This record gives sequence, C-alpha cells and structure tokens, in this order.
Amino acid sequence: MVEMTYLDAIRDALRAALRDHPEVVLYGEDIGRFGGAFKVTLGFQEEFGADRCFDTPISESALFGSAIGMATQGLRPVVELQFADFGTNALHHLLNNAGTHHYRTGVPVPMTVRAPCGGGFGGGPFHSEELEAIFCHMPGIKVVYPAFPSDARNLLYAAILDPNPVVFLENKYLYRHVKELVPRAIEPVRIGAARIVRPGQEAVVLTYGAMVHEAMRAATRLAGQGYEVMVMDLRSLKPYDEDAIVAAAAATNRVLIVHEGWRTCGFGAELAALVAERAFHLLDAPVMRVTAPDVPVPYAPELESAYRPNAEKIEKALVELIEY
Amino acid sequence: MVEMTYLDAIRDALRAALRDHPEVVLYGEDIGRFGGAFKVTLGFQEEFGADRCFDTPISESALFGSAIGMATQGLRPVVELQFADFGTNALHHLLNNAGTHHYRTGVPVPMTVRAPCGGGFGGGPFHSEELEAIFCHMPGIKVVYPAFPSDARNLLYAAILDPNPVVFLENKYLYRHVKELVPRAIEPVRIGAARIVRPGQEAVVLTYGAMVHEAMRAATRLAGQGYEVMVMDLRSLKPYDEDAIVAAAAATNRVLIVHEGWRTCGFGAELAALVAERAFHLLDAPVMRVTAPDVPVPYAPELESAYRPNAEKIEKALVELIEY
Amino acid sequence: MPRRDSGRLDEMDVLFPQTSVTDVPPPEWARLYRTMVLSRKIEERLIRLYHQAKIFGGVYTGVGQEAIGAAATSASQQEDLFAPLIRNMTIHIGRGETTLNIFRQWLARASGPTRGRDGNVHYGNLKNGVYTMISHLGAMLPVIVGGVMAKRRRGFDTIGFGTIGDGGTSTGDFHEAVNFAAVYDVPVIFLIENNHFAYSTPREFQYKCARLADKAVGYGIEGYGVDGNDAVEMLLFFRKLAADLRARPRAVLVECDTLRMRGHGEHDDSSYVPKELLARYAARDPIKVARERLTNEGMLAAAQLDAIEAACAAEVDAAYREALREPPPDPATLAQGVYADG
Amino acid sequence: MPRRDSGRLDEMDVLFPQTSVTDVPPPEWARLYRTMVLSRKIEERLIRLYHQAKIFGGVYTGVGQEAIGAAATSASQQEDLFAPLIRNMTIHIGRGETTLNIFRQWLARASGPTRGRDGNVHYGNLKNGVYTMISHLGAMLPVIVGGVMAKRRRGFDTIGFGTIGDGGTSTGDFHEAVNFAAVYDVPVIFLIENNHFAYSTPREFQYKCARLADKAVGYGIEGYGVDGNDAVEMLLFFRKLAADLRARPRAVLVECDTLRMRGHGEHDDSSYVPKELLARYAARDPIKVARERLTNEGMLAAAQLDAIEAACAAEVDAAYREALREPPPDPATLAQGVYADG
Ligand SMILES: Cc1ncc(C[n+]2csc(CCOP(=O)(O)OP(=O)(O)O)c2C)c(N)n1
Ligand SMILES: Cc1ncc(C[n+]2csc(CCOP(=O)(O)OP(=O)(O)O)c2C)c(N)n1
Ligand SMILES: [Mg+2]
Ligand SMILES: [Mg+2]
Repeated sequence: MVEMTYLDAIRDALRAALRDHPEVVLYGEDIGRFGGAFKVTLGFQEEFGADRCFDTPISESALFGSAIGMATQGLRPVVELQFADFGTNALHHLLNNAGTHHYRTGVPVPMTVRAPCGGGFGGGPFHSEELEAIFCHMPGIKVVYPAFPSDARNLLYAAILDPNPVVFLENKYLYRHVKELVPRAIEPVRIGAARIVRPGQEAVVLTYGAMVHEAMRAATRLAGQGYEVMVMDLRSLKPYDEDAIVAAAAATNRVLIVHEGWRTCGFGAELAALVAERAFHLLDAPVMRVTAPDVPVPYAPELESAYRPNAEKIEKALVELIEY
Repeated sequence: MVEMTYLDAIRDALRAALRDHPEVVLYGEDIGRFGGAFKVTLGFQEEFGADRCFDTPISESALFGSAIGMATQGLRPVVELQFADFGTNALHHLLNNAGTHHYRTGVPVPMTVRAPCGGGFGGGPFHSEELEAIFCHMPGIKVVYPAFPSDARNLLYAAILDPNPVVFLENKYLYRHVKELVPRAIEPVRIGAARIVRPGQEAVVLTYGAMVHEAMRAATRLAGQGYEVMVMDLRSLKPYDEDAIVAAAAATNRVLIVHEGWRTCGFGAELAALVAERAFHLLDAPVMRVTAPDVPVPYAPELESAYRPNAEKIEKALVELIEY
Repeated sequence: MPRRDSGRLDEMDVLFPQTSVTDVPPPEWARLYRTMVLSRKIEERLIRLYHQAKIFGGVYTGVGQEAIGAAATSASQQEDLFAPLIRNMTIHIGRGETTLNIFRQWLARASGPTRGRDGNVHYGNLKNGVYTMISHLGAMLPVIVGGVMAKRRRGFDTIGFGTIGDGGTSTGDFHEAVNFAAVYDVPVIFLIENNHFAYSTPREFQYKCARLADKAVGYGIEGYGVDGNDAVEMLLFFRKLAADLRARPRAVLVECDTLRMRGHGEHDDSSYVPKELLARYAARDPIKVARERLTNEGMLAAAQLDAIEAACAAEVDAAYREALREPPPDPATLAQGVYADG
Repeated sequence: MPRRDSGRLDEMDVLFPQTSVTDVPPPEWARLYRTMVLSRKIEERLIRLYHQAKIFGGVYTGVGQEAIGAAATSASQQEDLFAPLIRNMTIHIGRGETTLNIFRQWLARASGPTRGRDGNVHYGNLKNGVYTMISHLGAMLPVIVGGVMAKRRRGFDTIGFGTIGDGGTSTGDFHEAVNFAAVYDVPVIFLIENNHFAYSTPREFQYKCARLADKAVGYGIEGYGVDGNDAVEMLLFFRKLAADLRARPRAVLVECDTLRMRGHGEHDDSSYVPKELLARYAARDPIKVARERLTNEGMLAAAQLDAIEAACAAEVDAAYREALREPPPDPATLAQGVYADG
C-alpha cells in the first residue's frame, strides 16, 4: 500500500496508462514541460517524450476536435482542460461529435477529457464551475467524478481504456486535501458503480466529488447525536447506479441529494427524479436537495462559503429530513 | 382578432419591437435580405434598414459576444441562431458572461437569443436538438418556450423588453403547424407564469413546446375513455412556475412530465425534483417522465418517430399513471 | 466592395516545377472524369427525388463544384484522410464510396453508412479515410488535424484534406484548427471552396480580405489560389502539393474559386445570386472544362468520355432502384449503439 | 524556430505623418507617467500582499507591460470603450478607476466594483468605458465590438480598444471578433500584447507566423507592430491611429512587443523564462524608458517625475489601508442581483 493524494492518484493513473498503452497521448495547455496548472503531468514530457505529452495553443475547440480525430484513428487521447469552465468554449464537439460518432458511424471514440472543477479556494466565477449536469445531458458521453484517491486512480485508468468519450471530473479542492492508502496496482473498475462509503439506516445522502467528504463529516456529527446516516458516493454520473440508489432508498426511506453545482437542472434533479419514479413507495419523506444556489460562484470568502454546500448545511438538512 | 401561425406570431412580435423600440436590433446568419432560414424576418431589412436587421458571418461566438456588448451599451439586441444546435459553439458567452454580468457588475444585459429547436421534420442529429436543460442550468439566464402563437408573440416581446438575457426557444415543428386567433395588440406578460391549457383532475401533464399539443391530443383521447387530464403548459422554464405546478399536483395527485429533449438531466428531472420535494405528500403515484431517450436525434422517419414523444406514448403513460 | 480575383499565387510556380497533363496516365484522367460525372448524376437524381418529395428533409449538392473533390481525391493515397462537407460528393466517390451506399444514405436505409441514424450529406467511411461530418461548420477541421496526427504517429505517411466554405472560414474552429496544424506542422491541406455565398450571404459580409488564401500569412503557412473549376489543373497541382507535404510535412491553405450553381439546398431558389455570375460560371462548368481539356490535350477521346457518362447513368439508375428496395431501419434498434460497449 | 523581431510596419509611416513629443503637452505626459507608476506601485503592493497570504486566490499583474494600456488610455476619449485583461492595470488607472476601488476589489470588499462577487483582475467600470473581463480568453473581443457598434449607433464617436495576449490569439473568439469587426468596419483596435509567453507556453507553440500583426492581412485590415515598452512612442502612435479611425472607421490590429516580467501569477516562479530574455527587457523597463525619453526630450523634469512617484506611493498606502478597514460583503446578500429585476 502507498499513501497518495487525490492529485498523486490522478498522476499515477496517467503515468500507468502512458506506460501500459503506447496509444495513449496527453495534451493540453501548459501540460508539457511545465506539468500543467496543477502540476499533474510534471515530469511526463521528460519521461515519455514530447510526442506523448505536449502543450497546445489556447484552443479548446482544437483540443476536443483533434482528440476526436485521434481517437478514431487508433490513439487514446487524454486532453486536459486547464479548468472545466473553459470547456464551455467548445461543447459542440462533445455533444455533437464525440457523443454521436459511434451511434452514427459505428466507430468508437475512446477519448478522455480531464476537467478540473469545483471551488472553495477563491477561484471566482470562472475557475470554480461544476458542469456535470451539462455533460451528463449529452447522449453518448460518460461522466465520472471520483471523491477518493483510490477511485480517482482506478476510474481515470478505466476512463482511458473505455471505448467511449469520458469526461473525467476532478475536484480541485480535493487535489491536496485528501489522502488515502491505496494498493500498488491499479484495479480494473466498472464505470457506473456507486459505493456506500458509510453505512446507516436513518437516511441516505446521495452525493459525489468534494461533497462526499462534507457529507461524511455531517454523518459523523449526526452519529454523535444517535442518527446513523448512509453516505453513497456515486463515483459515476453517467451511467449512474440506479439500482444502488433505489436499494439505498429502500434501506433508509429518506433521501438527501447533495452537490456543489447549481440547483436548477443540476445533476441532483436527475437523482431526485429517479427516486421519485422508482422509489416513490419507499419514501417516508420528500426527496431533498442541498446544492449551490442558482448564483454565479462568488469570489469573496464570505460569499463563497455561504454559496458552497458544506457539512453544516448537510447536517441541518438531514435533521430536517429525519425529523420530517 | 387575427389568425396567426406560430411563425407569424414571432414575426409580429419582432416587428412590433422594432417599431416600438428604436434600441432593438436584430442580427444573425442570413436574416437580412434573405429573411432567415425560416423566413421569420422576411422584409425587415427593407422596412427597418440594414442597421437594424443584418446578416453576420458564421460566427456564433461573435454573435453572442457582440450582443452582450450592445446590450450593455443601450441597445436591445435580438440574435437569431439559425438552429439552436449551433448555440453549443459559444455557450461560454451565455453561461459566463451574459448570465453573470449583472451579478458581477450591476449592469443589466437585455439581450434575447432566438433559438429554433426541436425535431419531427427529418432534421437529423444537428438540426433537431432540444437544449433547454443546458440553458436552464445557467444562473442569470431566463428561458421561455411557447407552445401557442399568442404566447409566442407575447413572450417574445416580453423577452426583448426584459432587462436580463433571455433564451427564446421556438419550436420549428410548430412554426407552420399551429394557428390561433390572437388579439391585434400584443399583451404584456410576466415571464414565469404557467398556464392550464386543459382542465382535468385525474392527473396533470407538465409540459411545454411542441409536446403541449401532443399532450392535448392524448388528453382528448383519454376524455373519450372517461379520464379528464389536466395539461399545463409551462411557457417559462426559467423561472418556472413552482406554485402552479404544486397546485396542479395538489389538484390531481398524479404528475406526468413530458418533453421532447433527452431524459438524463433533462428539464423534466428538475420538474420531478420539485414535485418530489414540494408535493411529496400530495402524490398518489410516482412522478413519471415521458421524454426522448438518451440517443442522438435520429434521421430516418422510422427512428425519429420511435424517438420523439407523441400523443400515443403520452396516453400510454397516463393510463399507467392513472391506474397505478 | 471590390475584390481582387483569386488566381494562382506566384510562389506556386516557384515551389513546384511545371507539370503537364502528359505526366498523368490516361486511366487516371478517366477516373477523375468519372468521379465528377458520377457525382453529378447522383446529385441530379437526388434533386429530382427532392422535388418528388421522396427525400425526408433537405437536399444539398455540390453541383458546379465537382472538380475540387475529384482532383483532391485523385491526388491522394490510400492512407490519406478527408473531411468532406455538404458540397463534396466527389470526395465520397473519389475515395471509393459506392453509389449504392450513397442512395442508401439519402434514402435512410438500414444498410446505409449511418444506418438511417444520420441523414443526407452526413456520412463517410473511415475505411476509405473519409470522416462523417457534423453540421457545425469548422468543427471537422480540428478533427482531421487530430486524425492525421494519429495516423502519422502510427507510422503512416498520411496527409489530410479538410474542406471548408467561404462562410466556414468565419468560424472559430477554422482558426483554431489551422493554427494548431500550423504550429505542429501537421500536413493538412485546408481546402477553401470559395463559392461566393454562404447560404444567402455574399462573401463581402463574410470576410474583408482580398482573397481567403491571404489568411495563410497570419498562420505562417503557405496559401495558394486555384481555379476551382479546372479539375485538370488542380489534379496536377494537388499531386505536386501532396508529394511536397509528404516530403516536408506542414499545413497549407488552398483557396479554390468556384460558384455554387444551385440553391443552398433544393428548397432555396437562390434568387439572390446574380444571373450574370451564374452565367459566367456555367460557361466554365467543371465537367465541360475537363472534357474540353482532356480531349483537346489528347488524353482521352470523346468516345471514351461518352462511355464513362453512359456507365455512370446506368450505375445511378441501378443503385437507386436497389436502395429503394432495401428496408428502412427497425425502430426497435433506436437505442442501439449510443455507446460502443452497450 | 527563428522569428523576425517585431518592428513597426512600413505602412505606418506612410499612413500617418511624423509626430514628435512636442505635439503633446507636458500635463499629458505627466498623466501617462503617473498611470504607469501608480499601476506599478499598486501591483507591487498586491504582490507583497500575495506573499503575505492576505489575498484570497491568485495575483496576476502587468509588471513590465504598463506602457501599453497607459499609452492607449492616454490616446482615448471619454466615450471610448476598453476591454482589458489580466495585465491591464494601466487601463483601469488610465480610465480613471480609483486606487481605493482597486484595493477594494482585490480585498473583496462589499464597496468594490464587483462587491466581492468577482475577484482580482475581474473588474471594470462601464462609467469609465471599461468592461469587466471574464476569464475565457478571447471572449471579451466580440463584446467590445458589439459595445462600439452600439455606442456608435447611439451617436457617439466611439472607438474601442480590446487587448489580447499572444496566447489569446489562438482562440476562436479572437478570430470571430476580428473578422466581424473587419466586415462591419467597426473601429476597434485589437491590441495584441505579445509578451512571449502564455502561462508557461512559449510563443512558438502558440503560432507560427513571423509576427502576429501579420494576421491582419487575412482579415483585410491593417496590422501594425510597435515597441510595447515605449509608452512615449505608443502614445504618439495611438493618437494618430485613433484620430484616423474616427475619420475612417475600421478595425485594426496592433501588435505590441513586450515581455511578462513576473510569473503568470505570483504562484509561478517562471523559471522557464530564459534569464537573458528577462535581462534584455529589464533594461528596457517601460517606466525607465519613459522617464529617460521624457526628461531627455525636455518634456518633464526629473523632479516632476519624482514628485509623481512620491504621490503615487502615498496614494497606494492610503488606499490600501482604507480598503482594509472596509467591511466584506454580507453573506446574506449572496443571491441578490443574479437577475436585474429580482
Ligand atoms: C457553426 C454553424 N453555424 C451555422 C450553420 C448553418 N449553416 C449551414 S450551411 C451555412 C452556410 C455555409 O456557407 P459556406 O461555408 O460558404 O459553405 P457552402 O454552403 O457555400 O458550401 C450555414 C450558415 C452551421 N452549419 N454551422
Ligand atoms: C479559453 C481559455 N482557455 C484557457 C485559459 C487559461 N489561461 C489563463 S491565462 C492563460 C495564458 C494566457 O496567455 P496570453 O494570452 O499570452 O496572455 P498573458 O497571460 O501572457 O498576458 C491561460 C491558458 C483561459 N483563461 N481561457
Ligand atoms: Mg460558400
Ligand atoms: Mg502572453
């Protein structure tokens, strides 16, 4: 076992993919000699050569488009967005081309987009966005969003080997805030499986990304008050683990959904809709959501902490839900 | 009263806005002398001059970006996307700039984006998309989607006069398929109000756009079988009419959500989440959704009719819901 | 706005030695001619089908622009890549797509290249090195850049041809793709088919430079202007250019002067196109120009060209009828293949 | 990759008559100098605050690039518009933003231009004709094009200045905006601040043309190259250019050669920037260059410049202290103002 941060884990998965699979190439803005804005790819250009890890002009459309071109010609490109926010410059490539290519032509598009997202560090409105709901709306795209180093490593490796376009969401706040002991070898995982990261029967929190840790904190506090709350880390958002969610609803009869992104048409709405449709008869209380409000991510720490869901807000909602 | 198609109504609202408000300008690809791909602006360049209705290069980013620039300098630009699908080339402008500008600077951005959307005419994957869920996820943006000529006219006029960026979704299938007698004068309307277009107490269909007409057809058939189903046309998607929806759920205890767009993270998920949260105790059956599947919009008529929700599919779901 | 006529740039003659039609053997000229004629005949049939309401949706053709794709594909090699757009029937034909498959596509048959999932012009065949376009103009250009990078990394001596209209040059994707290819010396020929109009929009509302080939300077690459209605001249040019790019990989821009001879699609009467302009280009119809040159310059006899035309006509009739008899897609397959693994 | 040095284009001298420093009265030179010095001192303070961990998030400065915005704003008129980016403190100062407001912004005070909602470089003031940037590079360029179109339609004799980095020229938005302005003759000066790097990426991985001003040809507009470290020369140039654009509205590209003298942000030690390069530009520090020219050419005495510097230093100290005392935004206001009507 080795101890790794979330960021180490991402780096480790990339390095393993580069080592194991000659068809893997990495590119993006400043990821070459500089190692990327977050230093995830530091040293790769030296280790693997400039044709497998290289810098690009500031051209998100060219990044996505060329990755589609490569992925359909035998490579497995992994492109890094400097921030997920800049992906909005070129969503037409993901929605219309990457996501439809196999359906239209029968030719798969094994590309991975790494999208650092989330706030909590003073990034302001254009460096903190959570865009999973937009990616998840696109047919033909898979979306994963790990919360732990082990999952980050396994899921990124799986994403790279997946025959489909995968958006790999990585939470910037977690980069250096979570550590975990992980086995030396990367484990093959199935994209699409949720995980119960804390058992409990009073209620379940369905969540992912940085909010898994906030939910865990809330659950720990509530345990002190005698409430045992289940926390489910979805890990994969598209496909998401419908059966595990329904089973959790059945086991707890109370569902709280938590995410860091905006409320209206957020991914939590999809989860609530699933529960309302498939677990309706299992519920003892309304499905509740703790999310960011429909507000641009504010910069000032006072505003951002009011904006961002956290353990306190989750705890409050859980109490309300349990006592409904 | 005059009879108008949906397309006539849009044209009428634009003409009225141009007449009444010198600060209104229209631009987009081919909308000048040619009158636009759907001939909505036919004759406007002659009537109002080439500085108020003009063609642009094929540059969706420049379209959106320049509209933000104009709207913050005293004009009310109305830009036409040739097809909503092409808006995905430049979503960063809507999400990041138009939608955040008032919040960040206090300066409003009164711009309108006209986005022809929807399928049913052999447009294939890139000329049939329904992207309301993506637009509705953006803080600071309003989204309207009329189903009838009267609403199209009133809401477009209201959108143009709104101090916020408004995405006006217009359904291409409805352009020439619906007609209505409307009063000569445009009525001021509040963006955000739903409308019950058919009363009923067995269940309510929450819908909008072309699907309102399919839901009406389904409701008419079911009336023949003795079921009276309410049909609610949301008209505005952001903001949407929470109270009317909850009231409808209270009145019928059964909710079916119908839309033409994709299921996962579609706008219907948001509606289901709202109902699951605010109307939980009012329901006698699960909240159900009839939507397009998570599949690129297919071209062949056989596939497209399997893809697109219609009266039959709605009727079937309603029966299931009512008999739950 | 006055606009200098596009013409061949001086550098072209400097870069490449003069070649003559005799450098290319007659069978290749026959293939070039066939590509154009077959495409024209297919599209004429499609136009008829449209007006008979036998096609779901619109019909978009490359009538009058056949020379460009015909010349480019004739100059290409097996492992090269193409990213065609809506006016590029000759790219599909020139890269070996069958007439039958083309009618299957337009008639949305289950057997067609997109199995009815996509329509009309949106098809390709990566086995022939031809990408399937999406509608978003410009978006296929970074795709072909990436495709060429990948194939070259895998050891092929691939070059790419990406087409774009005068209108499409206004898109951000055009810019990002050309710049990206320029920086990494990716051998892609960006083929600008300047047919004077983007839908209804005349080119003075699309760009202000004298010639679109002038954009090359700003990317630090070479830009050439060619007569897009002269397939013979273009074939000679593309052969030299392609050989040169294989020897010294790099991106280049080529602007082909031509005119769209029909509406944007068949729904469009294109009354906004001046009659004199149409007449001028009609007189230089690419099939006519090729026919004249090939016979006058002694490459092929008129009878040989007539035989090609007759064969093409028969092929179109047969293929169309066969496609008509084939079944449409089964609605039960609607959700199949959205993902590669499910 | 060898690259020709940027230099002023020949056409510039043809287009505009020679001017000399004496055409501009001393108070304007003093203002130009103050803009640069005040900006530098504000940014030096911000850098210190960053390293004292008193700033939430990053610090990005325009140290070494002050001449560009100072000259451009000095040449501008009341109704002109600016779209600054992260290196453009001198645009804010030059257009009248107060030092107090700038510290309010950086310290995220409720009283600041974005009321704590946006951070660091993301502020502006439309009352001064200055847009508030979003981070997405290139995206402010179509915005300023639209802004200028609107103001001109409303009867103002507005011209616009939109800045963009060498890296930003690779974005689709840059292309679409310049082309759009070119087609409609919108008088916007696209100011390319070529500071050799985009974050860590040297310019040979960003573009391949000899000079970025060469891109102008492809848009059918004029392109100029200027010494971006010589505020005096640039002020003379921009005055002439601005007057010319008012007389004959049109888009132009101006490439300013300069160097980023610090990291991309203060978190970045920029060890990838060659020392010799830094030394070469340090020797031509824009404040130093202006000081030398203004004193040598008899416009302002050294004592006058010293007095400006002392005043700026005092202003920074006072403003910083005042901003520090002001309250942060009230979390209860979080959701206020997302919409203009609610
Ligand atoms: C990004 C984008 N915006 C708008 C359209 C709609 N559209 C389809 S074809 C066309 C005109 C294309 O003109 P041009 O590039 O000159 O090609 P041509 O049709 O003349 O061959 C337009 C505006 C599109 N396909 N893509
Ligand atoms: C569209 C987009 N992609 C990526 C980024 C991340 N980013 C911020 S600054 C920067 C480098 C900018 O370089 P340049 O344009 O030369 O400006 P400079 O910082 O040198 O002034 C990058 C890549 C961004 N802001 N916008
Ligand atoms: Mg054209
Ligand atoms: Mg730079």
